[in-house]
Amino acid sequence: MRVAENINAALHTVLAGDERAYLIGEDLLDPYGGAFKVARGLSTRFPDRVLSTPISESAITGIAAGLALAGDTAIVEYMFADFLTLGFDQLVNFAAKSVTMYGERLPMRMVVRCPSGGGRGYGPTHSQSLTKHLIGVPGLAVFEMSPFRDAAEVFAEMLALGQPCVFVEDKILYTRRMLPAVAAPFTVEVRDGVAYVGTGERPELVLIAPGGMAERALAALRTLLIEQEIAGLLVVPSRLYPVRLDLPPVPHVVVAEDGTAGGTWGAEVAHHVHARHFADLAAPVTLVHGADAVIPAAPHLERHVLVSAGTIHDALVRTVRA
Amino acid sequence: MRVAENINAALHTVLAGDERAYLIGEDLLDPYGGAFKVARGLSTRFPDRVLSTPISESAITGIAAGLALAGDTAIVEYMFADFLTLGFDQLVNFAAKSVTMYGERLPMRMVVRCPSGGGRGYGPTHSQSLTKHLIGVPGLAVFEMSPFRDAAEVFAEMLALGQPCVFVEDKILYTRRMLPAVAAPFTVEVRDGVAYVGTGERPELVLIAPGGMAERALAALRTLLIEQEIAGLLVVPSRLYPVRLDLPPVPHVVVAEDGTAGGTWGAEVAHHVHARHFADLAAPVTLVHGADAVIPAAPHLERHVLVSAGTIHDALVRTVRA
Amino acid sequence: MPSALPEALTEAPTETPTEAPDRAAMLLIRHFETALLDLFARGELSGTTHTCLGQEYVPVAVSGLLGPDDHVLSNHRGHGHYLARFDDPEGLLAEIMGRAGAVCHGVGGSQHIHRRGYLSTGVQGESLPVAAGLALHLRRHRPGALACAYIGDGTWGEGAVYEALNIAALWRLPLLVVVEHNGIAQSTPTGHAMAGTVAGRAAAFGLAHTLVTATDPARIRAELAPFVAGVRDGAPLIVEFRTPRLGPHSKGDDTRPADQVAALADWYPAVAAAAPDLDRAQRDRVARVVAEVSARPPAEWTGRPREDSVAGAAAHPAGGWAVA
Amino acid sequence: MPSALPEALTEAPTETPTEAPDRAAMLLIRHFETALLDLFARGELSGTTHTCLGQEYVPVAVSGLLGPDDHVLSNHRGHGHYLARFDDPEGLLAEIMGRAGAVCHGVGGSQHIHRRGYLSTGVQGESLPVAAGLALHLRRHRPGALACAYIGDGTWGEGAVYEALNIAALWRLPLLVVVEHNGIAQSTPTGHAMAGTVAGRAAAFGLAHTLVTATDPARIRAELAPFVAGVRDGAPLIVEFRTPRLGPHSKGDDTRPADQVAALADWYPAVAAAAPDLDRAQRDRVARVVAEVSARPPAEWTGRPREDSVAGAAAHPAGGWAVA
Ligand SMILES: Cc1ncc(C[n+]2csc(CCOP(=O)(O)OP(=O)(O)O)c2C)c(N)n1
Ligand SMILES: Cc1ncc(C[n+]2csc(CCOP(=O)(O)OP(=O)(O)O)c2C)c(N)n1
Ligand SMILES: [Mg+2]
Ligand SMILES: [Mg+2]
Repeated sequence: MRVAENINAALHTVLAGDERAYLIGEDLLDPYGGAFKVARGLSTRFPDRVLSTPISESAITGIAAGLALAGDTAIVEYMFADFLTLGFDQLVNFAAKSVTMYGERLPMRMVVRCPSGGGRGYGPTHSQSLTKHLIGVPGLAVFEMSPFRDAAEVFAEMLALGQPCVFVEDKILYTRRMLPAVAAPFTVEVRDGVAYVGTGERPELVLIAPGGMAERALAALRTLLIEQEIAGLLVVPSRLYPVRLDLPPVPHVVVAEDGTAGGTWGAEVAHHVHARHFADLAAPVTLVHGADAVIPAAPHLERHVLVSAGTIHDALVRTVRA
Repeated sequence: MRVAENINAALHTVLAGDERAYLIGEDLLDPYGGAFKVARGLSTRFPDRVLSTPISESAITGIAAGLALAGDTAIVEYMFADFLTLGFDQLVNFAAKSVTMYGERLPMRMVVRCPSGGGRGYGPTHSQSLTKHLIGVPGLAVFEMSPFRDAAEVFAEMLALGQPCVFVEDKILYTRRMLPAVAAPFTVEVRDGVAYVGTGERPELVLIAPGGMAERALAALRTLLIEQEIAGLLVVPSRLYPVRLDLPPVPHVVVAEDGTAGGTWGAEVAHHVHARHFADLAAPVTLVHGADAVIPAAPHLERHVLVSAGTIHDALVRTVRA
Repeated sequence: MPSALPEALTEAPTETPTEAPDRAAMLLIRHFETALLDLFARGELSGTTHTCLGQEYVPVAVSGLLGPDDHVLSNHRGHGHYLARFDDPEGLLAEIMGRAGAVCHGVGGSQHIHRRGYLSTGVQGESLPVAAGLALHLRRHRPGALACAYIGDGTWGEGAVYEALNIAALWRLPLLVVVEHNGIAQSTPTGHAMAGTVAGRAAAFGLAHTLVTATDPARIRAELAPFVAGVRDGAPLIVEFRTPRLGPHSKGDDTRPADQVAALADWYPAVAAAAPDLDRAQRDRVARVVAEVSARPPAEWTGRPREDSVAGAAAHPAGGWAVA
Repeated sequence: MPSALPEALTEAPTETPTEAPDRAAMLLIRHFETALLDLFARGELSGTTHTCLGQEYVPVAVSGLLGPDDHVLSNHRGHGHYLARFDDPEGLLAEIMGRAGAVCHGVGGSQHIHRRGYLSTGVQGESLPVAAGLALHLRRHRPGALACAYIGDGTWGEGAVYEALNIAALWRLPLLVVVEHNGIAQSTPTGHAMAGTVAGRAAAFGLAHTLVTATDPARIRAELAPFVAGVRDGAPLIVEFRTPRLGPHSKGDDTRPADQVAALADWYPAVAAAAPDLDRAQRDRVARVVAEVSARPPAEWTGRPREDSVAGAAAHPAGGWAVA
């Protein structure tokens, strides 16, 4: 099963299991089924609860908040994560705040799904990973789709939180397999929604990456093991924020993510790690991320600014050898 | 001279010295002169270049970008920083990107001014410090008004950058004196736009804070000196992002800011400090910020979530004694 | 720059309310708002507040058309909206003063109020999409109920308003938009901020629109009743009131010439003259509420962030938070 | 959920362009777009692209009304806008293919193009406020010049459109909005996304509006000339073209029934029949451009981020960046 199908199945599960659940977004109706086809079949099966809307990201987000405040379950599909900027006010200043700004907790079941990331040659306004802008909003949690964890489980977790959540879905990941077979000596263990991919050996370093980066991160760890004989542990949380990580004591921690330089998710993770593991660390947490630049449309230029397995590998080597 | 008057004077200077310069925002016309009166006198003196607009933060920001792309100088006044969320798309996905996304650098003279921060009992949607959301946007720089630096100088610096800048103005600071007299043994030195407030002694710690936090930060340092006999150095940059700081080697660094927990400016500063000064540090950089909560309207509740001099002082003590 | 001139109020309120409960409600709101400005003047209130002096009859008229399942969305100028829906000056004043018994424990304050079937927020334009979402919910779960959103003339500057109206029209949502067109937004005359008309905007989306210049709530309700029945059937409606803002935008920030403000029609003198006992009773009631609420202890925020806050921050007794 | 039915194109293009340069431009655009879809099919193009098959005459007509000081704002479906303004298929194709000589060095790609007097971006609705800013600039520094923004019918979902129109009307900006109403937005028929009409939206702001159903650029220009003169005088105008989208939204994503698409009027067969030499010449020209540009080396991004990048990140030869 591909990741897009897994998310699609999760949406089927949510809408089938909760007759107050809605999916709201642009171009959702069958046979189109959303720009990335993740909504396929839903409008046919739940015609009254799959709402294909005008191109109105702000209104869509506000409508979802209204539904959620009334006790419904509202899932919003943004066509591209880049357009979160258009619904930012509704998300940050209304939906997230509503949970607490009226003095008593108003539970809201609301998830904003957003196809993120580059690598498809879509250019500067259709390729971004904007997770950084969503970190640190009171009342807002951020999750990311991971190939190691059934989306249905993540949806259940998000909806149980009773507060708005953003669910980041990497566009390249859509086409990848769920629960990918991991070649020896690496094995995957999932604990509390966090995937740990390691060799069983005591790791010399920990590499933390969200689901969309996991494949590149694991490739980098594998090369590190083969070429440098250094064992690393890959940690893939599905909840990106609030950050809560359970790490073994290691001298080196690296965080790899898409998204441009500055104010990154990695800086937040680093803060968390430094606060808890400073004594174990031989060096500050290394951050790997995209360039401080727009994401160009031409594939050869796009490659220049995005994070590859090679970028991560070299950062790992530099970190360990420093 | 009060800070609000200093910013007002700076705007007079910009508009008088550059006949292509505009100020755009809501309720700017005299005698009102903007919600915080920072635009006073400008519409009378430059009636064609002070544009009082409908309540349309998104359009205003886009109009400014259009002017800037055409070679004009566009300064936008947001009535409250909280409303940056409404212009976020125009700022992040258009204005900032335009500088580079067309392949060649298009210089833009554009500044977005935003009255920030709590302490006035305005409640959850009129009290925020949203700096964190503006960090790490390629092509966007962030500055903050400081009582130690003439706003005219900062405007000149921002406009010379040729890229969109956000200028954060603390609402409480508006009422404070410019170039405040600092009681002995502290003295102020300004180098490269960064104010250093110290005692001349070799500091045991560095406290980094933006302009709006400077008064509380200095009060905390003074108490630390008097009660604990620990000398600290306060560093107040006026450019918040990109971060570039020139710090003495010290074992302890603390960053204090307004804004809620998570994904803070301080985490970005910490990253910068850890990367450069890890060997000197006895502990990771301590972050002081507002609570992970909305900002309540009632003053006694608001105080519970905002940073006070006492909060900073205790964090300093804890950091040094840990 | 703007070429249009400030739009004057074309019709001034002249009628006196015919029904006693309307008079009572209008007087209650009037004295409540006046009391707030007094409290501010005496330094007993902080923050900001927006009174609806002159406009009291609007929510009094509208509330009479609403049922218990209907949902009201209010804005920054919302005290009248609240008091016309809930006879609860104590809860509202406690909220504004941050005292025990506050509707939202003092967290929301004047501009952010929530109560079953009622919600306000201080960011212009945010409420219409939310109202559309609530209307969608109500249509399914409470057929016949509607969402009623109050907005000002200035709020038509915000794009979210149009996004929501378009969707409300397409989806035939039971949405009632009440426009309190008081000719001004903060300091900006409507003519400087609105091209065209509210009626034209309704027409743009194929929405029904009706203009109300009457000021007697009973008469207004009679006029509006058939339209509102249409809303309950899925025909969104924009009701535009022409109404005077007699007071400042917030406090002490009225830059209109005094004679311009003085020329605005005020329903109050006539009602006070016609019903002096009721006027005194409501004034006294408000005075009692002010005295009683002022004596209460500060509001307690039971939901306030705790030490084990998700972001890992540690609460600090001096206020604020720190993380090592 | 939406109650309205898909809106059919009410008038089909039937006329043949009377002027040779118009025919030449339309054919150039047609063959350019067709070549792009071919390149995609052959796997020689990546990313996304939106062709304007069927709509070519719109920018050809409009560009003839524009002068060198005028500023064009284009959108995601912008190849025709560009080619009608600049006779530069090489520069545009190089941009789309990321080859040397690309107008924007391959950074912007199909949707983000800038050239003196021309700018496009891929986020719906973003361009109208920017156009208003440019119009404001032009009014002062190039009196008589205008800003011309192309938007689709679906883009009327975005609030920013209304914010900008309101301001353009208030400030009397020389803004020409060209609406390419092709009855669909990606997969969504206009009737599912737009309540009311474009004309109604213009009226809402007191803006002039004119509907164009003609398809001969010369005739369209003659119709529009007096209106456009008004724009130059400060009367913003909305010109609404009813025009067919013959191709997919992007590539291979057309879910309309084949017979519905086949029923759309296409100007091309008649023109190709009437001017076979010109048709062949333009087809050949595009083929040469494709061959020539395909043979070019990759575009160089001279402005690309360097090692001393402000954020302190270090470039990495394998791509991406890392900071220790
Ligand atoms: C998005 C946003 N921008 C600006 C403000 C500041 N503000 C508060 S009320 C107001 C004027 C509103 O005018 P109108 O809608 O006519 O309502 P009125 O105050 O006249 O009742 C403004 C600009 C705001 N609250 N929200
Ligand atoms: C803000 C935003 N939301 C969604 C999209 C994705 N998108 C690209 S084109 C398009 C449809 C546009 O329809 P229309 O305005 O009618 O133009 P057309 O494609 O028909 O020319 C959509 C939804 C976008 N580019 N920007
Ligand atoms: Mg008003
Ligand atoms: Mg269209």
